[in-house]
Order: sequence, then C-alpha cells, then structure tokens
Amino acid sequence: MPTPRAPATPLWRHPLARPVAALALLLIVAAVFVPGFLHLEIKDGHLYGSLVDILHRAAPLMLAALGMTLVIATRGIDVSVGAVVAIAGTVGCVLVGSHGLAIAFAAALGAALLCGLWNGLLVSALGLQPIIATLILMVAGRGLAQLLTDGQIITVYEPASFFWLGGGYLLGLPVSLFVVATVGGLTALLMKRTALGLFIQTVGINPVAARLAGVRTAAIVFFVYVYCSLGAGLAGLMISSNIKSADANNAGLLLELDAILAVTLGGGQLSGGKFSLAGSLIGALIIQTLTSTIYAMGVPPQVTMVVKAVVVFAVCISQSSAWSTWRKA
Amino acid sequence: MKRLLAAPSFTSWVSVVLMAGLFGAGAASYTGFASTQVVLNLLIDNAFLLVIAVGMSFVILSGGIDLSVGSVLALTTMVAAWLLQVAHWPAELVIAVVLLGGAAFGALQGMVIHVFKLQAFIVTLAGMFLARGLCFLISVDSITIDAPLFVTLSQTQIPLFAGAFLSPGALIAVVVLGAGLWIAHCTAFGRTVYALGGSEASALMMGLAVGRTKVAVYGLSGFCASLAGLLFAFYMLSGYGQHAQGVELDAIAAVVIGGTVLTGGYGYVAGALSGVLVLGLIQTLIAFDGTLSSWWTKIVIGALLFVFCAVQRLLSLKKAAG
Amino acid sequence: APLVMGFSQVGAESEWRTANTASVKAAAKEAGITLKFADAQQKQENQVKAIRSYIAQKVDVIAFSPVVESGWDTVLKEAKAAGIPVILTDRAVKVADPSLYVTFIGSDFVEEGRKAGKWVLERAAKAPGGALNIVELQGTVGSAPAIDRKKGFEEVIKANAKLQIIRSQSGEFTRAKGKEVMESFLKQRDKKIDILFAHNDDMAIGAIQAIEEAGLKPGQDIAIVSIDGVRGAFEAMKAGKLNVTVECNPLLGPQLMQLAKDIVAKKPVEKRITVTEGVYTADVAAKELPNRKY
Amino acid sequence: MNLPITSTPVLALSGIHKGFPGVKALSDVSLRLFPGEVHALMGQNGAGKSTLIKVLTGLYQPDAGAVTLDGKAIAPKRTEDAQDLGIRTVYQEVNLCPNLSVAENICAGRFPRKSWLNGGRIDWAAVNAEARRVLAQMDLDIDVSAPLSRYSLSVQQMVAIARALRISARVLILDEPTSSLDDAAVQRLFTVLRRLRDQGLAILFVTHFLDQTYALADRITVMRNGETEGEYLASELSRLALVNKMVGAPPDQQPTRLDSRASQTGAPVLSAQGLGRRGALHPLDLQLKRGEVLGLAGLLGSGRTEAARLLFGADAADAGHVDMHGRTRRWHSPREAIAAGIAFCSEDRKHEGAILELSVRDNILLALQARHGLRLVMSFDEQQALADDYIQRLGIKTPSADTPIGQLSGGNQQKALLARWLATKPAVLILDEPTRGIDVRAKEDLMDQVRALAHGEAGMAIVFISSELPEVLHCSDRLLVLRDRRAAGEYRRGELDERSVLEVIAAESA
Ligand SMILES: Nc1ncnc2c1ncn2[C@@H]1O[C@H](COP(=O)(O)OP(=O)(O)OP(=O)(O)O)[C@@H](O)[C@H]1O
Ligand SMILES: Nc1ncnc2c1ncn2[C@@H]1O[C@H](COP(=O)(O)OP(=O)(O)OP(=O)(O)O)[C@@H](O)[C@H]1O
Ligand SMILES: [Mg+2]
Ligand SMILES: [Mg+2]
Repeated sequence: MPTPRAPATPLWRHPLARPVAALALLLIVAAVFVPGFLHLEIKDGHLYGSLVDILHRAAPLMLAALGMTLVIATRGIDVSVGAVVAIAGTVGCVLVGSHGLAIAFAAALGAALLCGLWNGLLVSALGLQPIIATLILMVAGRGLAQLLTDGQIITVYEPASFFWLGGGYLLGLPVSLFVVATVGGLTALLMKRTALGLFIQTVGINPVAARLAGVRTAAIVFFVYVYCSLGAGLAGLMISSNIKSADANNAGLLLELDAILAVTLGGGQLSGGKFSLAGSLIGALIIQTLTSTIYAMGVPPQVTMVVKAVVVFAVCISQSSAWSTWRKA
Repeated sequence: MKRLLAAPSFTSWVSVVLMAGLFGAGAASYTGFASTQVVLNLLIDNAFLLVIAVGMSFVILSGGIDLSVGSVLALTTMVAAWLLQVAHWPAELVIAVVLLGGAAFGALQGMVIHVFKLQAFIVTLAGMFLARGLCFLISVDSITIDAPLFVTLSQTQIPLFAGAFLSPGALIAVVVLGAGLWIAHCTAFGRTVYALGGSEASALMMGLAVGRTKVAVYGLSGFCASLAGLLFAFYMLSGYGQHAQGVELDAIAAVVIGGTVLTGGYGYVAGALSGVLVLGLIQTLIAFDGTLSSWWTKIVIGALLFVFCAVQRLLSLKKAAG
Repeated sequence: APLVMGFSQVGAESEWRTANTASVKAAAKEAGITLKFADAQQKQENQVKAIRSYIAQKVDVIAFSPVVESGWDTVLKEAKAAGIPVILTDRAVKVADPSLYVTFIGSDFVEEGRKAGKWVLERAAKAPGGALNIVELQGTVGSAPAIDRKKGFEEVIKANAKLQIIRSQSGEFTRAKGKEVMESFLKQRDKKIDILFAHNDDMAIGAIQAIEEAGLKPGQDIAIVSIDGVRGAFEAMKAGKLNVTVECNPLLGPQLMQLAKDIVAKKPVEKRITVTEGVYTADVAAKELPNRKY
Repeated sequence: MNLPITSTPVLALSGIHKGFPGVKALSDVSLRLFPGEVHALMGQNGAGKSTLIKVLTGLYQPDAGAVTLDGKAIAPKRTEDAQDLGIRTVYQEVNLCPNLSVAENICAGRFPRKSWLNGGRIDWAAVNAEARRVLAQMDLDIDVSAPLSRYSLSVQQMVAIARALRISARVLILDEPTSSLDDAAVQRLFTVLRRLRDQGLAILFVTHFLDQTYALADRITVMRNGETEGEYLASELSRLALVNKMVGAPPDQQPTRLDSRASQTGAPVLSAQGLGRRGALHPLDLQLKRGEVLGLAGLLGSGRTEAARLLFGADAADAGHVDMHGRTRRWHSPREAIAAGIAFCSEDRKHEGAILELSVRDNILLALQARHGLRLVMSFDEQQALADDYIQRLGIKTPSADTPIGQLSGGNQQKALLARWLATKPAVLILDEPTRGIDVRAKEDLMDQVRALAHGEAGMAIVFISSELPEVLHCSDRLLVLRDRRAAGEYRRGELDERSVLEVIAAESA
C-alpha cells in the first residue's frame, strides 16, 4: 500500500523497526557466541559464509511467506503450502529428466496453479472456512505427490541446469535470492501500482463493506490463494533443485507453520487487514537466522525446541505495544 | 421439519445425518463394520481427541486458537511417566499435579495473549515448541508406565451389553463433553466466551470480564489438553515426547467440521463430538478397507473430508436460500 | 478360506519404509494371504486404532511395525483375548508380558550403530596421527532408530580416545535437513571434520552435497558412514562419495508371510528372528548396485 | 424542576486531558453531573464528546485530570469498573454482540440465575422475560431469543439502550442514542428517561438534535474543539445562542435556504417494478427522475432500508426488477448497480461502510477505484488532492487524509463515507440515514448539498432516507411513505405537512 510519504512518526516507530531490531539482535548474539559467524569469503567465485547460507536457506520460506502474507491479509489462512511444495517439487523432478527444464518447470508451476485454483474455489466459491478448505489439500497433497513417485525419493542427475535455481550463483550470490527479490519486487509493484493492495486490505478488514463498495471480493480471495500456491510451487522447485531430488513425504514439511510465523513476526495480523511484504520477509529471515544460530552454536537437538520457543516468546513480547507501555509505567 | 431447518444448529444436524450416511456406507461394504464395538471403539480410540476438542471449542468460540494442545498432551504423558517411574510419586498426586500444570500452562499463555495483546496463534505456537521441547529435556526416549492405577484404568473394560464394552477413558471424555456443554450454555463464563467471539471490542464496552475470560479459556484448554494427556497415558501406558504429533490440527478440524466458525462466536460445543466422530469414522473406514497404499490413504482421507465439508456446506447454503 | 493378515505400517516417511511396505505386499500376494494394510502416518494412536479394527474384523494374524516401543500392553491384551496372534516387524516393543506377541522379526538398531562404529574404529586404527573429529547427523529427536543407533555407535567408539564427536545435530532423517545441518557444521572453522556419521542414507546424501559445495571431497576429505543401504547410497559409494553403509534390510515380507503361516498352523517359532544384514563398503558398491531392490 | 445547583454533583470531571498521536482530543475539560438531572453534552462533530465519555467509563485513560464520584476520586480502568461503580453507558456506535440473542445482549454480565440448589445455572426463561420487560418500556415487542444480527440498526440501538436501563444505576450516559430512532421511539425513550430522572438518576445525554435537547435537558454543557465552552441552564440558553457556542462564530444569518420551487425533473433514471424480497419488502413500484430528491419516510422497520438495498443489489430481490436508463436489470451484486451509476450510502457505517483501519483517503477512494478495477484511477498525488478536496468541501475534521478513518469521530466518518460515493459521480445516489450523527451545522450543509446535487448541473437522482421527518420533508421533491414494508402513499412536495404525513405513516395497517 502506498505509505504516507512524509512520515510524521520517528524512525523507531516505523512498523518494521521492531522486526529489524529483533533480526539485528539475533545476528549480534550469533556473532558473539559463534566465532566467525559473520565471516564472509570468496570461494569458487561466489560469496561463502553463514550469512549467505541464511539468505539462501530462507529463500523458499520467504517465497511461501509472501503468499501467506496476502492470504492472511484477507483473513484467510493456507495450511496447504507444504503439500504444494511437495507436489511442485515432485512434478518438476519427475519430468525434468525426460522432458527438459522448460516443460518440467511449466508443469510444476501448473500443478501449483491447480492447487491454488482448488483452494480458491473451496474458499471463495464454496465458502468453506479457509483452514478446512486448505486442510483438505494439506492432507491429500502429499499423497498425490507420493502417488507420482510411488513413495520413492526421485533423484535428479540430469540436466545440470536444473540445479541452478536452488544451488547456482549469480554475481557471487545464490540465484534463489534473485528469484525472491524478483518475486517480492513484482508483488510489491503489483500492490503499489495497482489497486490490488487496497482491495486485499479492504476485504480483510471488512468484507461486507468491501462488497457494498463494489469490490470483487470473491475474485480477490481467489487470487490470493492462487498466488500463495504459485509461490509455494516455486519454493518447491527451489528446494528440490537444491537437494537434487524430490522427497514427496518430507519436502516442505510444516513450512506453512513457519510461513505463518514469519508473517506474524513481521507484524502481520492474523485477523486480516494491513500487511507488510517486507515485514514478512524479515520474519522469514528471523526464523532462519534462529535455526542457523542454533546449529552453529551446537545446541543439543533435544534442547533446540525450547530455545526456539523462548526466542519466539521474547521477540513477540518485545514487539508488543503493551510491552512498551508496561515498561514505561 | 421446518423447525429443524430453521434451527440455528442446522449445520450440526447435517453433520449427524452425513455421519450416519458414512457409517451406513461402511456397514454395507465391510464385514464386521456394523457392530456395536466398532461404534464404541470410535469413542474409546478418540477419547483424548474429544477432550481436547471440547477445550478447543471454547478457544475457537472465543475467537482464538490454541496450537499448543498436542504438545501439552505429550508433555503431560512425559511428566506423569517421569513422576511415576523415576520420582515414584503416588499416582493420585501425579494426576492432580499434571492437571493443574496443564491448566497453569494454558492460563499462562492466555495471560501473555491478554496482557501483551499478542496473537493467540503465535503465542500458542511458541507454547507448542516449548512444551514439546520440555518433553525432550525430561527424556528423549519413551518411558513405560507401570503404576497400578494407570494399568488398571488402562485395562478395565466397562461392559455394556452383548459383550460390548467401553473404556474408563471414553467415559471420562463423555463426562467432559457434558460438562463442556453445561459450561457453554448455562454459565455466565460460557456466554462471555461467545460474546468475545462475536466481538471482542463490544464485549469490552459491554463491561464483560474480557481479560479474565480469555485467561480462563486458555486455562480450560490447557486443562483439557492435560486431561487428554492422562487419557492418552491410560491408553498407551507410556510417556513420550513424540506422542500426539499434529493432534492440534485434528482437534481444530474436528471443531470446525462440527460447525463452529473459526473466527469465533458461532457454533456448539456439541459439534466437537460429531467432528471427532467424523474423523474417526474416516480412519476406521480406511482401516477396514485395508487395500490402500500409504499415499492413497492420504488422498482418500482428503477426499472424504472434502465430500463431507462440501455437502455440509451446500446443504447449509440451500437452507439459507430457502 | 485364505489366511487374512492385518498389517499396520508406520507410514511412508522414507524410501526404506516404502521398500518395506512393497516387500510385505508383494510377499502376501505371492503367498496367497489376504492383506489388510493400514498406514498410521507416524502416529501410535492410529496404529492402535488399526489394530482394534483388525480385532473387530477377526483377522487370522496381526503384524505391525510399532512407531514407538512402549504403550502396547492394552491393545495387545485385547488381541490376545480375541485369540489373534501378533507378529512384530522391524521394531521391538516393551511389554510387561512377552507372551502378548508371538515373535519379533526385524533389525536391531543398536547393532547397526555398533557396526557403523566398528568401521570407524578400524579406520581410526589405520589412520596415523592425532585425534579424529566426528560429526553426527542424528535422526528425528526421540525416534527409536535415532536413539539406538546413537547408543550403539557411541558404545563402540569409546574404545578409542582418538575418536571424538565434536558436533551432533538432528537432520530429521531428510536430505534437505541433512544438507542444511552439514552446511552449518562446515562453517565452523575451529576444528577440522574427519568423519561424518549419519543415522540414515538420506541425510548422508544431503550432507555429501553440502561438502561438495564447500569445495571438499566427500569420501576423501571427510569419510562418511551411514545406515540403511538404500540404492542412493550405493550410487554415492560407486561415485566414491560415501565410504560405507550399514544395511538395514527392509525386505522381510517373505519371511513374515512364512512366519504367519507357521503360526496359524501352530508350528513353533522363535521369539526373535533377525534378518540378514551386511555392511557394504565403497569397493563392493559397483558390484552390488544392480542387486539392490530398493 | 431544576435542582438547586448547591446540591453536590454525583459525578464531576475536572481538568481532563486526553491526546492521541497527532491529535489533542480533550484539553482541560470539566463536567458536573447532578442527581436527578438530564445533562446534555453538545458540540460539533469531533468536539470530543465521545472521547470524554470513554474517559469517564475507563475505556480510555486520561493523560491528566480527575474524575470524582460522590466526591471520591475514581479511576476506572475498564467499563467493568465503571459499571460496578454504577455508571451505565450506551456508546455512540452500537456495541453489542451480533451473534448473541437480543435477550443475552441485554442481560450479559448479570444474568438471572437459578438458585444454587438448581445448579446455579443461567435461568433462560427469566433472561428472556427480563429482556421482554425492559424492551416493553420502549414499546418494542420483538422475539428476544433471535440473534441480534437479525434486526435493523435502529432495533439494535434500542437494545443497547435497554441493556443500560436494565440495571438501576447512579449515572446513565447516552451517546447519541437517538441517531437512528424515529420520532415515536424517541418519545417513548424520553418518557422512560424522564421517569428515571425523577427517581434521582443523573443522565448525560449527547445528541445533535436541538429539539431533543430542549425537550429533555435541564442543563447543557457545550464543548468546542476539545475544550469545555461552558455550562448553561437549558431554560436560559436560546437555540441560536447554543448553536453559536458550539460553532464558535458570531451569529450568522439563517443559513440560505434553497428555493422551494419544484425542481425541473427530467427523464426517469431508475425505476423499480414490483421489487420485493420475501420477509423484508412487499413488491414495490417506484420511479426516480433525473434531478429530483425522493424522500422515503416510514417508521422503524417499515422497509426503507430494505427498499434501498434492493435498488442497489445489496440484497437479491426475489420479485420484480429495476429499469435503469430504460433497460431492464436484475442486480446480482452491488458491483453491477455501481457500474450502472448507482451509489448507496448505508445506514450502518461501522459494519457496512467504513474500513476502519484504512486511511480516510483510501476510504474515500474505494468505490471509485473498485469501479475502475485494478488499474489505479489516478496517481498518488491526484488521490491526495481528491481526498483533500472532499475533506475540505464536506468539512471533515481529520488530522490528515492519511489518518485511519477509525480514529475520526462518528460524524466525520459519516461524511467521509458520503465523500466515497460522491467521488463516483453517480447518476443515482441512495442515502440511508446520511444525517446520522452529524452536527446541526453539518446537517444543514449536507441537506443543502443534497439539493444542490440534484438540482444543479449534475442533476443527480437522489433517494433520501431519514428517520427525521422534518429533514425528509425539507429535502425531498417527492415523498414516498412506507408502512409495514409496503408503499402507503406518494406525495409531491408541498402537498403535505409534517402532521398529515405523520398520520399516514402511523395509520393502522389494514
Ligand atoms: N482512537 C482515536 N485515535 C485518534 N484520534 C481519535 C481517536 N478517537 C477520537 N479521536 C479524535 O478525537 C477527536 C474527538 O472525537 P470524538 O469522537 O470525541 O468526537 P465527538 O464529539 O464524539 O464527535 P461526533 O459528534 O462526530 O461523534 C476527533 O478529532 C477524533 O479524530
Ligand atoms: N420493530 C421491528 N420488529 C421486528 N422486526 C423489525 C423491526 N424493525 C426492523 N425489523 C426488521 O428490519 C427489516 C426491514 O427493516 P428496514 O431496516 O428495511 O426498515 P427501515 O424502515 O429502514 O427501518 P429502520 O429504521 O429500522 O432502519 C424487517 O425485515 C424486520 O425484520
Ligand atoms: Mg461522538
Ligand atoms: Mg433503516
């Protein structure tokens, strides 16, 4: 949405200030406790280091979070993201060897599109509650993907160009980052240069008023689910390109939860309405930084979850407005 | 008929009819399906889910959500097992402690949600990580429970008629359901929960006890989760950090299938029963079929879920139009 | 009437598991046994439900691969009361009364860990110089294979003080997580990594990619040992990227069916039946690869 | 009737300050409430009346200042606290739960219970009886067990009042309770209020209707721009003086009235043929010509809103159709009606109008943009200019066009929503209670604007619905009276006076 050009509020009041601060704090903690965490070097002609890893690993999550942001902005939720990741990755891997890159990508995104259309249909035409509508695909989706592979992990050996999306480098940086930047940029442009952002928020805040004002509420809702699935499809291709295989049962497992978490950490409200694409991207980075830091610090696996929980609590509470008033009092 | 159609509980009735249809289909296709014990097994096997779903109903009716229930269940089994097997506490005390602990865990989440004005989703998601993580801090391995009380409760069969039986766990679940119904419809707390779901801002302006109710709702859900944990412990006789993975989604699905609206305010606690039974029936159907591969199992569950929800929705729409 | 067997599988979480299921299904067909198959999607409660439904259907014999070891007493008692014999496959259970099941056929995870440890021990004996640093990719936290394989491995390598596990993190049995965790290990530049022990082949395959991307040679710069022996592992060994895999044989279908027939025919069977499992190193990989069925 | 001023006030506020980011809503406000009086709080839109009330009831915490009840300082933190202290409030917007039944909305918080012997559960029979009893005071006989959302806004407003009346209290606060009530309902409410006053209750009453103020109030406090302008005895303050104190300008001449000539009405733009919907409106014929204002008059629930909604396609008609520019149309959604040039400003601004969290600019732009589709209708600067233009023309009091509309006072929200529809330059404009919650001055401006829009070059055809008969009579060129959800008569301007219309409206249905 067009933001006011002359922000009367100081910089630290900016809605993104707190997520950014949380991210910075995490990085500082990591840098202090893990020697060389911030170290970057050039290896094989590209940047190499934990920071690059974080960006690289967060890419699929960022794609999923972008879509989830819009879905949540319309008061919806999409729990089928992980399943769509599995479907798209599988379709891509099954076809890429025999039919070539272009067809495999088109088919994978086509499959994701179908998933989105299905979700959109259930939510906007049939009027099912979003969580149930998408739960159906969440349950069945992995089954469909496994059906394609007969339960096997499909390993891709050829063509090498397939590995470029999830493992290649461009200008010294992972290709996946450029993909996220492009998708994110295009989405932001779509939101700013068209009325889509306005409509999405309107539908999320007050669907009744939106309808009376002449907004095509059903079409908007339909769109966000399709968009979200497409993003998930791209993420699926990225993940399977990265590990050079499709694992229908495990690819993108619980990605939907992380995506929702990313959106909320970035300041999005699950009750719909105002959204921030940049905030969600930062939210995704917070999650990945946390995971990477935990790995790097050598936290024992059985403690990992507790650490994660505590950090999420801390980040949320520090971001709440009640906290600031509380502290002052 | 007309009155039935006009009743606000129409959606719930649709569920019951559809469920009967589903059962009929099973009875027609598979031998041994149409037996009393199969029906009772639905209740026995899903007792813990029913208890969680009752707690979840309140949370969802109040316009919130609680993702931590599955983990709290696991934590309860773990703590109970540890206290019984390692610390050798008496079983009655252990039961009291874990129930209180679960309620406190839930209430604490409610407090964080209320005081810091945070979203329930994110707080309970963190609660989910926390509870699951605490399990592994106690032990990564499973702990077998052999306390006599638990073993007895686990293996008692309450005979009904013609050889059919019910487990104590199932009985407890039914009692919890009854209590839930009573609380929702006959107490001020229950009505405030509905009011919160209808419009929290209005409830606040109407001078209702918004904060207290919110904390209590999550406390209740935590209590139900730990009670479900006990039922689970009776059922499995073990404490384990991986128990009941993803049960929160099952519970939410059950509540929503039972006709409660996820955004709060509309629905019935009784719906939880029909939701749980539908999910259970779908699984029983698949187990009786016994020819589906792992992936077809998922697809068929999804498809049945879809058919059920779509039919339910279309019938409700038709009623709204007519 | 043909024999009816109810079989409750854990899920389809890995290639190994899928091979296991396929073997059981094929063997049942071969043996003329009617198979009632149920997938529990990794949930114990679902397995209990399935077993109860088998009891209600009055099958002749019940077999299942338990998700967890504990918590089976009640339902197995019900099966016993209904007079249905129970066979455990793949994983054992802890029950107070061992007569609740007739026999257990499957691998021993602790033994697998030991085998992996022995290979490392031998390598350490040959290697000159000081300490050898090991990193470990664990399976899903709390799962039986992860706990047991770790236990067996640690038990054996204790014998040599040169061997040290410097890092251990869960890779959740998947390629993607295995790769991510390995990437993180490789970024720690304080200690050189000599050996990687992965709780399954999938994580090892993911880790191999991470090692290559870090500019190192898997199998040479870092020795890799993993467990399962799936086809992908043999391919990696053939390419010289994986040093050894400890087989965990999923193909126990034929043995299971034979057992079922014996039990129904009231023939005596042993309480514990192990499946034949080998340890395959890179040098035999090329020869062995065409024989792999999974 | 006035109590001597020497008696001590029940409730006193002094030196209240309250600021929101960027706005100073209240500065140094004082107010005294005496037992047994009706105290009117008057002021223009955005003067700070509602904010003051919210401070009083603990919904907002004042930045500075003191509130005393019976001489003791109180600091309510929640409405709950205020309620326990005996302060009952009806807020400006209907703040009830749409999902609960009418009876529950009235009794929630203090349900009649069965005895402990019977389990102490809520006594539903008593709840319903109690609700019926309170509503009966206002002559409202509805099914109290039906959910609140089933009823129109005016009924909901009565329910909100009933809720406040149910429990005896020390202080009763009513923030524009009559904004969508018809005359009869207002009279019944007043009867109740007078009785309560005579019982010693202190009543604080906010309204924009001068008639009502003088009919009821003993004392008047005037607020202007977030400050107390002064406190007066109603009997000593003339209407003109009151208006001047509110507006803060020297006495103006009577605002220029438009000529009462019957306007040049042109070709029919929109007509309805047998338009109806089961249970809501009997088939209705109606014609609307270019450049005319058609007033719809009727009692609560007479079907005016429903008629408007059907014309606009907000509800699907199950009988009849509309003719727009000579073409027969059946609306499937408001979109089609908007595309054809119809605009509809709903009576329920909170639920059907305002997008509370969006800026005033976006709210104004919404309908225009929606008609255009996804391509932006205009550049950001032009949007800003358009919004600023309407803010200025309609006198919307807002810090900037970027302020979320939810932070505006009720009346100003209403104006912004009117701007939304004016921006679409419709051929037909349907206004359902557009004067709701607008102050005296703004109301006159609005009515002048309405007539200007119709009679000026734009030549808009306007449907004007208001529960205020004088307004309807003043505005309309033609008047359609509805009764019991069907047309009861149609009159040209000047054919009828207020009295006779009232007779038609209230006539016993056959
Ligand atoms: N929550 C809020 N945030 C920011 N500003 C607010 C908020 N509530 C009210 N205001 C501002 O405070 C001022 C006073 O508003 P208030 O609602 O008290 O006016 P009012 O006198 O009740 O007007 P009306 O007659 O239109 O209801 C307005 O300028 C309004 O914009
Ligand atoms: N007093 C009432 N009793 C019962 N139902 C009512 C009453 N008032 C309104 N309604 C409901 O409102 C619907 C139509 O009223 P509508 O809102 O069109 O009337 P209106 O003339 O605009 O009156 P209002 O002043 O209430 O807005 C009816 O279908 C009816 O269900
Ligand atoms: Mg106001
Ligand atoms: Mg009306």
